[in-house]
Order: sequence, then structure tokens, then C-alpha cells
Amino acid sequence: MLLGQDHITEEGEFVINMGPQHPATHGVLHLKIGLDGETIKKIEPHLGYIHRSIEKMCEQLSYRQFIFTTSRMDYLSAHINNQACVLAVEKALQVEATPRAKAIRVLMAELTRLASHQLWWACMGLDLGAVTPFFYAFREREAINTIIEETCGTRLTQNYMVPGGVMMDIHPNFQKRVKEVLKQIKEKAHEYDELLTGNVIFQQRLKGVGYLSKEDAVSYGCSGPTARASGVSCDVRKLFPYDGYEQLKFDEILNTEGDSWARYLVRLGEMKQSISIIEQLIDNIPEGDFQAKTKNVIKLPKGDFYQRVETARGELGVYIVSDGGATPYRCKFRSPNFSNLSAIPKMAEGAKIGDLVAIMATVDLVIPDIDR
Amino acid sequence: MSASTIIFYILSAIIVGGGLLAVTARKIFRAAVFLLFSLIGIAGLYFYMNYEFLGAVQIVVYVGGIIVLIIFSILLTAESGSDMKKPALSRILFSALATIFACALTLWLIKQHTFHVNESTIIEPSVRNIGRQMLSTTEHGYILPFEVVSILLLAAMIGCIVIAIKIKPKT
Amino acid sequence: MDIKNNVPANKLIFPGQIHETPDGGFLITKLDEVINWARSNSLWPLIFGTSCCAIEMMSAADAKYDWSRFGFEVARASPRQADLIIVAGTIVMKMAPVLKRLYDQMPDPKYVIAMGACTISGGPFFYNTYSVVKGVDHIIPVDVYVPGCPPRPEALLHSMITLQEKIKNEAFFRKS
Amino acid sequence: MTNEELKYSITELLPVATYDESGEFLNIIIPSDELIPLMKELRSKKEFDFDYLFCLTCIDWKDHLMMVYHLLSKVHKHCIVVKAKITDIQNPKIESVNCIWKTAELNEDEVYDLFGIRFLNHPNLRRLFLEEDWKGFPLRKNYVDENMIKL
Amino acid sequence: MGSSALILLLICGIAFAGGGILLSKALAKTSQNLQKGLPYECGIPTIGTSWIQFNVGYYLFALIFLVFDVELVFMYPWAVVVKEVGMAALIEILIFIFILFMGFLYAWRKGALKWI
Amino acid sequence: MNEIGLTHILVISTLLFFIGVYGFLTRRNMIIMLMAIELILNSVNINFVAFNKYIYSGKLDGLFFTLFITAIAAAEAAVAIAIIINLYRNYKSIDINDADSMKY
Amino acid sequence: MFLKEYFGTIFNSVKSLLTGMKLTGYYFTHLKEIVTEEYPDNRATLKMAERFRGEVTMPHNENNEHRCTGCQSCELACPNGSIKIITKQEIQADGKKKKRIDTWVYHLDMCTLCNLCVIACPSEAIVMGQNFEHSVYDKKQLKKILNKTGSKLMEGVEE
Amino acid sequence: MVITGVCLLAFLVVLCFFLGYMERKVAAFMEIRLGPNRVGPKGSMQIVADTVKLLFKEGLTPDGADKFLFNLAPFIVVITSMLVVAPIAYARDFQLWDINIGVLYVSSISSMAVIGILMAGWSSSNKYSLIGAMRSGAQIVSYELSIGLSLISIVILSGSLQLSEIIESQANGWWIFKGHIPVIISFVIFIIASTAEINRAPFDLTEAEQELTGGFHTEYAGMKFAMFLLSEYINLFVVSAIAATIFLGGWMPFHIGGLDAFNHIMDYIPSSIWFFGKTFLIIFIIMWFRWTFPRLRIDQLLNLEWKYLLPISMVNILLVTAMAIMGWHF
Ligand code: SF4
Ligand code: SF4
Ligand code: SF4
Repeated sequence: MLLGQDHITEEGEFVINMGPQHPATHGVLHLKIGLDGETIKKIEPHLGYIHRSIEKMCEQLSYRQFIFTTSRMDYLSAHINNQACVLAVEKALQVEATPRAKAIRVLMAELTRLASHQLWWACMGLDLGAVTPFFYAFREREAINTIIEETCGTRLTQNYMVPGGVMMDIHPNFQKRVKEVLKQIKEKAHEYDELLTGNVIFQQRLKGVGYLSKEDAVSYGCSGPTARASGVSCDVRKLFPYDGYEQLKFDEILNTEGDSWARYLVRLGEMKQSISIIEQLIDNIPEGDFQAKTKNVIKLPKGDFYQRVETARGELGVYIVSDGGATPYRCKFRSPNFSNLSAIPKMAEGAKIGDLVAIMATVDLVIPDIDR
Repeated sequence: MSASTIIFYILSAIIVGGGLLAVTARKIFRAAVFLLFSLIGIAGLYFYMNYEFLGAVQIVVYVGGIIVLIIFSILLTAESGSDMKKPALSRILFSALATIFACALTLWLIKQHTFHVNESTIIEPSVRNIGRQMLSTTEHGYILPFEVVSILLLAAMIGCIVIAIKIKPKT
Repeated sequence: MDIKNNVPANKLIFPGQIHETPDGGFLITKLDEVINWARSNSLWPLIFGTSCCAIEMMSAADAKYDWSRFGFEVARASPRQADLIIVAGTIVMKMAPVLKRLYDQMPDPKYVIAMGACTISGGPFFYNTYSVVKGVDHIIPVDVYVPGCPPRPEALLHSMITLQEKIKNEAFFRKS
Repeated sequence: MTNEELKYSITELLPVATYDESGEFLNIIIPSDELIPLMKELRSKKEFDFDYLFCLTCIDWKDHLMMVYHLLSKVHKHCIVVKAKITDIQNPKIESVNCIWKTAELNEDEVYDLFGIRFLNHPNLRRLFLEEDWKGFPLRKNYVDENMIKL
Repeated sequence: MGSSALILLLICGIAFAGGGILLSKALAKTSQNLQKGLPYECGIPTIGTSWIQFNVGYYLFALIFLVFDVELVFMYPWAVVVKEVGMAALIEILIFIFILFMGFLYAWRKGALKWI
Repeated sequence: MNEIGLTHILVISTLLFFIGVYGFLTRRNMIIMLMAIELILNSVNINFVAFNKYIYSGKLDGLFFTLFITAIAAAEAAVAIAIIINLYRNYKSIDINDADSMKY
Repeated sequence: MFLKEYFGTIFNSVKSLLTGMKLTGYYFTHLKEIVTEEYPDNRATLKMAERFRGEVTMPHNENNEHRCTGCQSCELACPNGSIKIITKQEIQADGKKKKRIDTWVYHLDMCTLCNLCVIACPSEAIVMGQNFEHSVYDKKQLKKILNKTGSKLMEGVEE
Repeated sequence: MVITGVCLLAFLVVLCFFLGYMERKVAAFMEIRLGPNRVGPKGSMQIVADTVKLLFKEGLTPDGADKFLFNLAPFIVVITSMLVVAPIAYARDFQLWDINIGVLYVSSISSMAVIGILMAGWSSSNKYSLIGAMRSGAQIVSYELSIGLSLISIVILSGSLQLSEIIESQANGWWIFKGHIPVIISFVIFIIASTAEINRAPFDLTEAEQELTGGFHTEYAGMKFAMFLLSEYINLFVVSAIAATIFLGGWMPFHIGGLDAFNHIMDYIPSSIWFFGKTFLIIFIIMWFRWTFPRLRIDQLLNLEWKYLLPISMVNILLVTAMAIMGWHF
């Protein structure tokens, strides 16, 4: 079976396939690259190697059930994805989660973001050929995972949130453990600088590579750290706050350079912000119920509902079209990675193969989120 | 036959065989590899004659330098995987005849001629001797060529750069 | 229905803990055992992960779980040098030929671990989906199945030990 | 601009548009051939300045297809939803908005793949997720697939 | 041991590599399938031939390298006798290196050391 | 034929020389022709060394000639390849017959 | 100026590289920092978190009784059909016919461990088990029947 | 002769096993994990298991490959790395071949390795391999210059190319101590350049797993692939041994002029221990590089050589010459 799409091949051009099985694509992305020597002339992304038809599937699932599929899309931001879904449902039902549930959700979301960025940092080093950072970052990530597991029951794909609140109350140890982990992370923060950030090879690999201008970032619909590194203010937590983010103090990290180095710095900055958010909340979790009363069988009113949240990679939108039944009539996930991916050919124009790896690492794609 | 004779014959087989294959191979990359064998064989011959320095130079310059360059130029210029055009039969015949004839003539001449050893003293071709002579300014000193080589290299380098950096015409 | 209840794993002799070569001595082990010993202790996985399970696979490589203790850490990007595919994540129709090709391109002997519900049977994407392969064993032969969504790293390690156990009983020179 | 103002300005531009204000955004429903002129205005007019197309999708309402464009202005921070109705479900066609927002390229590929809408003037229309020889458009309501096991 | 060591090592190398590869060829079980021999390119069939003309700037480095390589060769005999010859050697090598350094600077200026 | 002498080596170098000539005459590929020239130069080198060893063992002149020929061969190869590549870039061929008709 | 910059670059680069080496060197010499848990050897002490979801189990008491009434809420709640409950009519002592489970089939190979069934179960008949060592050679073994042979419904569960 | 050969082979194989084990353990300890510990005592049989496995693994040849060259390449690579072993002095009076051009011999033979890699990459008929091969061509060839120049700086000081004489010249102190800063610079350049020459991270662009999925040996399997691994470890050993020999005095014990008692104690330590100690120190440093740094990009790699190492080592040569002539060294 030949992939018949030959838009990229010209006579005599050196075309190389990167992916679907390639260590640098972080999954099953397939990039068809037109090369001139080692310089990239053109990139054509080919998707669908992990297209799991989630949107079709959701049309058959009840509103309680379809939440779990979202943890499988951007599995590194599973909590945040779940949050988007339950928020959309809540918005349609016009119920509100209890304050305690909101706080727990935000805590979980930020822990997830932290873990996700740690994994990104680990893979960042790995992609650029430094193996050791992987292990250091995973040590902290494991600590966070353990906390999450203690409360939610699983490490990665949690399915913890339900419309109206969260599935279970937090574990009694939760606050203590979180503080311990935060302390550990802060203690080890200097390692990030010593190992990669300050390293001259690493800086050289990233600086000036994969430039994306502000206009392009907006036009390509980029969001999250990718867009913020180009100076586009797009943090949903600030612009369209949800779940009580409006009461929290944190900064939106902006950078105007637009290159891979800027993206790297933005992500590092976000990790610090996440830590500060967690610190603000961890001692102030309101008492009360962790779940608001909802009907057992949820039926949404007729109409369409859009809810966006800020995942670790950008703006996730859940667009539910309901015809009044117990299942969504149409359910669309606006995935941040999809838009960010579309900007990669632009960023990589004229770069080397080695640069492409760096660009993909800083954009931090999660492929199942693109393909859904 | 002593071991040394055997080694000599092996070496000469490598040299001649490699050379022959190099000029007749159909795939250009293979031709380069056969040339490599031939050149290594020549280096071996120098080792055999106790000119270790020359042998090492041969490897450094030819194997490490020229062959790599040739391989690069092969990769740069042609679809190296495909076979090359066969030369015309008439051309092969004509060239083969001419070379074989000339070769025979030369071999015959070599056979006829007896060589006389001119000197009895032996200077060991050690690196120290080479260095001494290279830096001396006496009759057999090579200080001038030594400096001139640097100019030759300079010229070659500038030449290469001038030629190679020419702006590509738009096709 | 003739479904046997699985014997609980802790009732089995636990494979990972037996590591002296059989027959007591190292030198007198039969050739077959040497080969199986070598193969089972040097499973180089192919870097292959399609989705969520791949993250847990990465976790199995990290310092806490550290599959290098078993000699598995030499993850190869090229199937030519790999012995083992851990199919971590959903396989969809478009990916199936790719997986098949990767498997085909591996030199013998080769092993497959199906990791996670998706790979075993399509799992969460079994019903109402049009593009998911319902079980990777439709494409390539699977040696060990490890369920979970995703299975935790220990479970993956357990599956690899189980695979080692399977390899140890293979016949190479012996006629089986 | 508030929804009211947006509605007012757009009515001036395009009188045929109808509105739906039940949700949180202002929904404008237009016929599909009016799409490009309206979108160009929305993008280029200073008071709209919708520079961020954050969601592009399609809904199959069985008797017609509805393209949905979610627009946001990074400058004015207002949102709008443009819905273009395509009545020809046998052979649906619509202009591509790729010339206005570059993100549309892949998104429209996706919609083509899953709904079978042909985008005119699209630089590289292809099936994005499924193989080229896939039969049917899976997100259509009348899609049948023998591999699909219904629960 | 003299130069026979060279031959010994040569034979050892050949025997080792050959022995290993042949042994493995004899012992390893093989299987055949249609895709096994295809070039591996991340699981996707290759487009076109792999031996395509490869337009890179590497070869400029090889060109310049060759020149410096020859220079190195001449420096070895010189280096051995530096101590004997004394000052003259320093002056000679100064000239030698200076001339080449000019070429090197020229190459640098011309951008030949920029990777294309 | 027990003792390897000058004659043996001369025979080798002669053969190599004519192999080079043969290649130069028959092949039309410029890179192969360059390789043939290298063979010819090498055969000359062998001669120099052999004469130095067996006849003028009191001097090192033959050795020096070889050394300098090697240097020149390297310079020549570098320039030749630069030219070949440049020709190729312009005319997409490294066949000498095509180069005949080229106006540079 | 050029030279100053040139050597400045070299100095800074070397310094940054040495910082990195210092860190890895630190860990190399401080083996107590090693965090590895040796999985198969620590099985005796390995404790999963108490909420850890390893598989769905159906606890039976010592009289071989379970709490499942066969109401099939779990089957409905499961998003991916991992549960199949086959019921039968059982004649009670008082002569009434009652719905009872015949086999409670659990497809571990498909379960996403999402906990929805446990939440949905009105009589708390199923709980999440902690066992995670499910590796098998044959996929068929992953299809499990949770109610033990001959097991009965616990008294008083069904009001 | 046969016995020597067998012993030598056995030595090299054991050495490679040990280096492989050492590499994994070093990596593991730097990465806060345990590393292989289940195969044999403390995991020491891990590499043996790997080798036996590779031996019984199918060594396939791709259909599209140039079969002759594809199978030849591992030979070239192994043989070249084996040949370099010849002049290394393992202990006092224990040297296979004290060739009179020792240093030049080493650098000349090791320059042949690039051909093997080019051959492997080209003949695989794989695009990744081809790119890897092209990279290696540019890389190995470039870094040879720096290696040569830093070797020459010691040749100037000791006035000989012969390794035994170079070692003798360090009887009263190793060059790295005697030679002041210029020799230290040469030493650093030598370590960097030889790391690049033997394709080890952070200079492993020819293999660059994250970019080229294995680079030039992408298509190699089984024993042929093992040959590349083997030669990598032999090369690692050889460059470290050479560095130990010419900069750190080879088997020469650590002597301080004037302190006779101290020197006597040092002499009691067998010379081979000195040699292997120094060699493994350098091997460890090179491994340390590998597990710390990210990989360079190809243009940065070439920049490093051509814009930093090469000019510096050329100037350094002049410094060393001046030092040697003026007798400024100890
Ligand atoms: S089994 Fe679960 S975790 Fe694994 S790939 Fe499938 S959905 Fe993801
Ligand atoms: S845990 Fe979830 S997937 Fe598993 S059986 Fe229960 S409801 Fe179904
Ligand atoms: S397990 Fe619970 S929900 Fe399921 S059938 Fe039994 S009683 Fe009903």
C-alpha cells in the first residue's frame, strides 16, 4: 500500500519520511520532509496514525461516560481535559461545582500541568541527545504521579472529574504530600538550569531556531506556550477564567522572541507559576461537599456549548452540540496540538534535521490529541 | 617461498587487482572502494620496504583524504546506486590493445635492463632523518620545497574555494 | 462457556526471582539454555509507542522502575536491532500496515508484548469506532498480553518477566 | 464590542444573515456562498478584527450540513460564531477560508476527511486522518461501516 | 614482535569479524517475508531511490581538510627534529603555518566554513 | 624468484601505471578518470621509492619526491573535484563527453 | 575586541559544561540518591495506594456469598461494554421467581479501570482490586467470571 | 603467534565486555538508577547475554543494499580498530609492536575508519544511513586535524614518534605536568576531538537516534551490528590509551623529581596498573561527557572544530615549539 499523496515529491528532490515510528515525533506523527542536503525545504504533516474516532464514539456515550475518552486524548493533561468536559456539561446544565470541588480541580490541573511540563523537559533533553535529564525530571514526575494516584486511583488517565464536582474526595494525606513534593521540586530546580538551561550546547541548539512571528502564531491558531513565546497573550486562565482561576494570583508568561529558546523559557516559567498556584491553594481548600447534586442521567438542553480550558499545551475547546438527548449530537474537541502542529512547517522552513527535532520538542506535541 | 615473498605477492595482488577492478567496476562507489584497496596495498608495499613513514603518509593522505573526497563527490554528483554506462566495445578493444602492447614493451625493457646499486651507505628512512634532511639547506636539503608546498596548498585551497563557492545558476 | 479462571499471579512460581542458570553450574548448561538465557536477558525493545500507554512505558524506563536492571534499556529506534515490540497504545487501521511492516522488518527471533486494553482488544475504543483495530493480534502474533489502561510500569515489568519465562522454555536446537 | 453591537454591524454588512443568541456567543447563520465576503470583512475591518479562528468544524443535521467557525478577536476580545449552511448534502462545497486564516488548511482537511465537504481554492485538500481510499465520511450521520460494532 | 604484529592483527581482525558473522549466519534461524528486505524508513515505504544525489555543503570541509591533512604530514618530520634544529625550525614553521593560516582565514572570510 | 628485488616492484608499478592508462582511456566518467590518474601517480611513487631503496639507499631523495608528489596529488585531487562538482552543478553531468561541448 | 569575545565565549562555554558535569558527577558519587525500586524483589513490601484501581473484583464472604443483585446498572454505566451480566431466574424458597446472576463476565482486556461501574453499583457488590500483575500468554484468560461457582446473593442486600 | 593472537582477541573481547558493562553502570549511577543487576553477579553478565543474543540473531541484508559493500563494511570497521591496538604499551616492556612512527601510525589507521562508516551508510540504501554517513565523513575527517595537531605538540616535546620513546621521555614527570598550559590545552583538545572522532555523544551525529534512528547502522542487525558496537568500544579504549600514553605517561608511574622515597613507593605499583588506571580514567571522562551533554548540531559541530579547535591548536603548536626550543618545560 503506497501512500499516494505525492504533493511533496518533485523530480530529484530528496524526500525523507520522519515517523510514524520515530523517536523524535513523540508518537505516530508522520512528517514528509523535502530536503536539500540537510536543510528542510518543505514539510507536509500526515496524520491519522492514531485517529481513534473519539468524536464519533462520543456521539454514542452518555455525558458521564464520555469524559473518560478525553483523558486519552491529551493524556499528559488528562485532568485538564476532563475539566473541560465537565465544565461544558456544567455550563449547559447551569449547575456549578462546589467550591471545594473547584479548588481540587484547579489543584489537580496544576499538578498535571507541572507533571506534563516535567515530562516535556525530560523529553526535550532526550530529543537533543542528553539522556540524563530524563531521569531527573521523571523522579519528580513520579512523585507527582504518586500523589495523583493516591487520590484518583490511577497514575495517568484519571477520569477523576464528574459533572458537578470530582469523583472522590482528596486523600487525607494529599495536602501533606503535595507540600513535600513542592519542596522537593524547588530543591531540585537548580538541576534544570545546570543540566540544560545553562548549557551552552543546549542554548545553541535552541536559540534562533524555529522562529514563529506573532502574526503567524495568531493566524495558525497557535495557543499555549507556543503562542505565548511569540508574544500572543492567550492564557485562557486569564482571559476566560474558569473554576476560580480569577481569584488566584499568577502571571501569564510572555516572551517575544518566538524561537525555540523562547518556548523553552516560557514553559519553564509556567512550571514556576503552577507551583505558586498550588501553594496558594493547598492550604485554602474550602470545606464542604466535593460534588454538587446532579441528576443520574444527564440530559443537556438543546443548543451548542463551547468551553475552553488551558491545558499544558494550549487552549482546549470542547464544543458540544446537543439535541436534547442523553448523548451529544455532535462533539468536537478543538485541540491545541492540532493548531500548533500546523505551524511547524512554517517554523521549520530552512532549518536542519537536527533543528526540526528541537522544534518539535519545544512545541511539545501529543499526537493522540491531534488525531483524536 | 619465504613468508616475506608470500606477503609481497599478496600485496601486489591487492594492488593490481584493486586497480584493475577500480577502472572496470560498473558501480562508481565500488570503483572508489577498489581504488581504496589498491592504495592500501601500496601503503602496505611501503611498509614492506620499511618506509613506514611513507606508508603512513599514503594512508593519511590517500585513504583518509582523497578517497573520502572522491566518495563525497560521488554522492554529490551522481545517482551512485545505478550502473554506469558501459564504454563502447571498440574503445575498450582499442585501449586494451594499446595498453597491453605498451605494457609488454615496458616490461620487456625492465627485464632487459640491469640496475646497478650506486651507493653502499644506507641512510635509514626514519622520521628523524627525513626531518633533518627536510629542514636542512644543504645540497640534499628540502627546505625550499617544504615552504613551497605550503604555498601550493594555499593556492589549492583558494582555488577550491573560488571554484566551489560559485553561485549556483538558477535552473 | 469454558473460561478458566486465571490462577492468581502470586500463586505461580514467580519468574523474575529465579536467576541462577539451571543445572547449577554455568559452564555445563546446555547450549539451548545458554541461548535462551541470553535472549531472555537481552530484550532490546523497539521505540514504539502510539499513545497513552507509551508514557507508562517511558515510566518503566525511568529511574524509579528502571528496566535496565533486566537489560532492557537498550531501546533501539531501528527495528533491525530490536528484539521486542511493546505495542503501547491504540493501533488504528492506518497504523496497522506500518506496525506490520515494522514487525516484518525485525530480524528473528522477535517478540511482541501487547500493552494496554487498546492493543489487546481495542479496549475503550472497541464499540462505536470505525478506525480502531480490535486487537493487535489480528496483525501480528502476540506473546504476552498485559491489560490495564494504562498498565502501571510494574505491570509492564511483570509482563516482560513473563515473556522472559516464555523465552526460557523455547527450543532452539532441541526438537520441541 | 458586545453581541448587540456585533449583530448590528453585521446586519449592515449582510442583511440575509440570521442570528441565534441563545448560547454564550453570537451565532450568525449565513448561506454558504456569502461566506468569503463576510469573513474577509470580519478579518480586515478594524472594528471587528477577528484574527483568531479557534475552532472550525462541521455538523451534520441530516438534511443539511452546517460549517461552524468560531472567531475571536485578540484585540477586542470578542467572540462570534459564524455558521454557514450547506444544503447540498450529496455534493457539498464551500469556499476555503485558508486565505484568511492559515490554520484553516489542516482544519478543512479534517472536515473534508470526516464530512466530505469539498473546499474550493484549498491549496492541498486531502484526507487527513483516514487512508485515501477510505469509503464514506465517518462523521456523517448516515455513515455505515461493517467494522463498527454498536454497543 | 615487529611488523608481524600488524599481520597478526590483520588476521585476527578478519578472523574475528568473519568468524562472528559466519557463525551467526550458520546458527541464527531466519525467516523470510516480503517486507523484510525493504529499507526501513520509520515504517513508511521509501519514496524514490535512496541513492539520490545528495546536495550538501559537507564536501567543502573535506576539500579544506585535505589541504590541512597534507600540511600535517609535513609537520610530523619537522616536529621530531624541532629540538635539534632549534630556532630555525620555529621560523620555518612560522612561515609554513602563517601561509596556511592565510588560506584558512580566507576560507573563513569567504564563508567556506559556513555549513551550507 | 626467492628474493624480492627491484624488478618485482617495477613490474607492479608498470602494471599499475598501465591499468591507470587503460582506465583513463576507456572510462568517460570524470571521477573515474581522476581515480585513474591517482593510480598513475601512485605507480610513479612506487618507482621512486623502489629506486631509492634499491639503488640510491644513501640518499632520501626518492622518498622526498614521493612525499611531494603525494602533496601535489592531494592538491590536484582537491581542485579537480571542485571543478567536477561545479561542472555538475551547472550541467548535471559528469561525463567527459558532455563536458566537451560545454562552454564554460 | 574580536579576540576578547572569542575567548569569552570559550570560557563561558567551558564553564557551563563543567557545571553540568559537576551535577552528574555529584549523582555518580552519591549512590544514596538512587531511587530505584526493584520491582520483582520488592513484591513483598510493595503497597499500592489504597484507591489504586487494578481490576474490578467482586468480594465474596466466607460463605461464598456476594452482593450482586444482577441489576445491571454497572453494565449500563460502563462506557465500553466491559461487563456482561447474564442473569437467570431462580426459584426462591418461597416459590417466587427472582432474577439472579448466572455469570458476571468481566472483560479485563477491555476495561479502562474508570471506576464508573463501581460508582453505579447500588449494592456495592463490586470494588476495585489492587492486583496489577495480569500478564498472560493467552488473551482468553483475560475474560473473567467474577462470581465464584456456586456463590449466592448475600442475605439482606436486596430489599 | 597463534597463541598471541588468541590471547589478544580474548583480551579485546573481555575489554569490550567490561567497557560495555562499565558504560551501563556509569550511566545508571549518573541517572540515579541501578543499572543492570540481575544477570549474573551484579549484572556483570549482561553484556555477555547481549553478545550471545546478537550471535544468534538473524543478520539480515536488505534487498536494495549493495550486498558486497554492506557485508564488507563491518570488516573494515573492526579491522581498522583492531590494527590501532598494535603499538599500545600495556606495561613496561609489554608492547606488541613498537613501531617507529607510532603516533603517526595511530592517526593514519584511525583515519581509515571513516571509510567503513561511509561504506556502511551508503550501501544500506537507506536515506537515514546515507545522511549519517555523510555527516560522519565531514565530522571524522575534520576532527582528525585537531587530533593530529595535539599529537604533534607532544612529538615536538619528546622529539620522537615512537610511543616507547615518548613514554621514556616522561620518566621524570608526565607531559601534562611538565608541559605547562600549552600541553593542557592540547590534552583538552585531544580529548574533545577524539570523542568526536570515535562518534561518541555529544558528537554522535552519525548515529543520532532522535534524528536519524540509528544513522549509518540503521539497517545492520545481529552480528554485523555487534561489530560496530565492538569497534566503538575498541576505539574508545584506543583513544584513551593513546591519551594516557602521550599525555599521562602510559605505564610510567607518578614521579616527583627529588622525592626519591615517594618515587620508590610509586614504582612498586605494577606498571600495567598505572597504564590501565590512567586509561580508564580517561574512558570514564569520555563516558561522563556522554551522559551529561546534549548532542550538537552538525553545523555547530563543524564550527567547533574549524573555528575553535583548529585555530587554537595551530597557535598552540607555535607555543609548544617556542617552549621546546627555549627549554621552558621541566
Ligand atoms: S489502553 Fe488505555 S492508556 Fe493504553 S493506549 Fe489505550 S486508552 Fe491509552
Ligand atoms: S472500570 Fe470502567 S471500563 Fe472497567 S468495567 Fe468498570 S465501568 Fe467498565
Ligand atoms: S455489580 Fe452492582 S450494578 Fe452490577 S449487576 Fe451487580 S448489583 Fe447491579
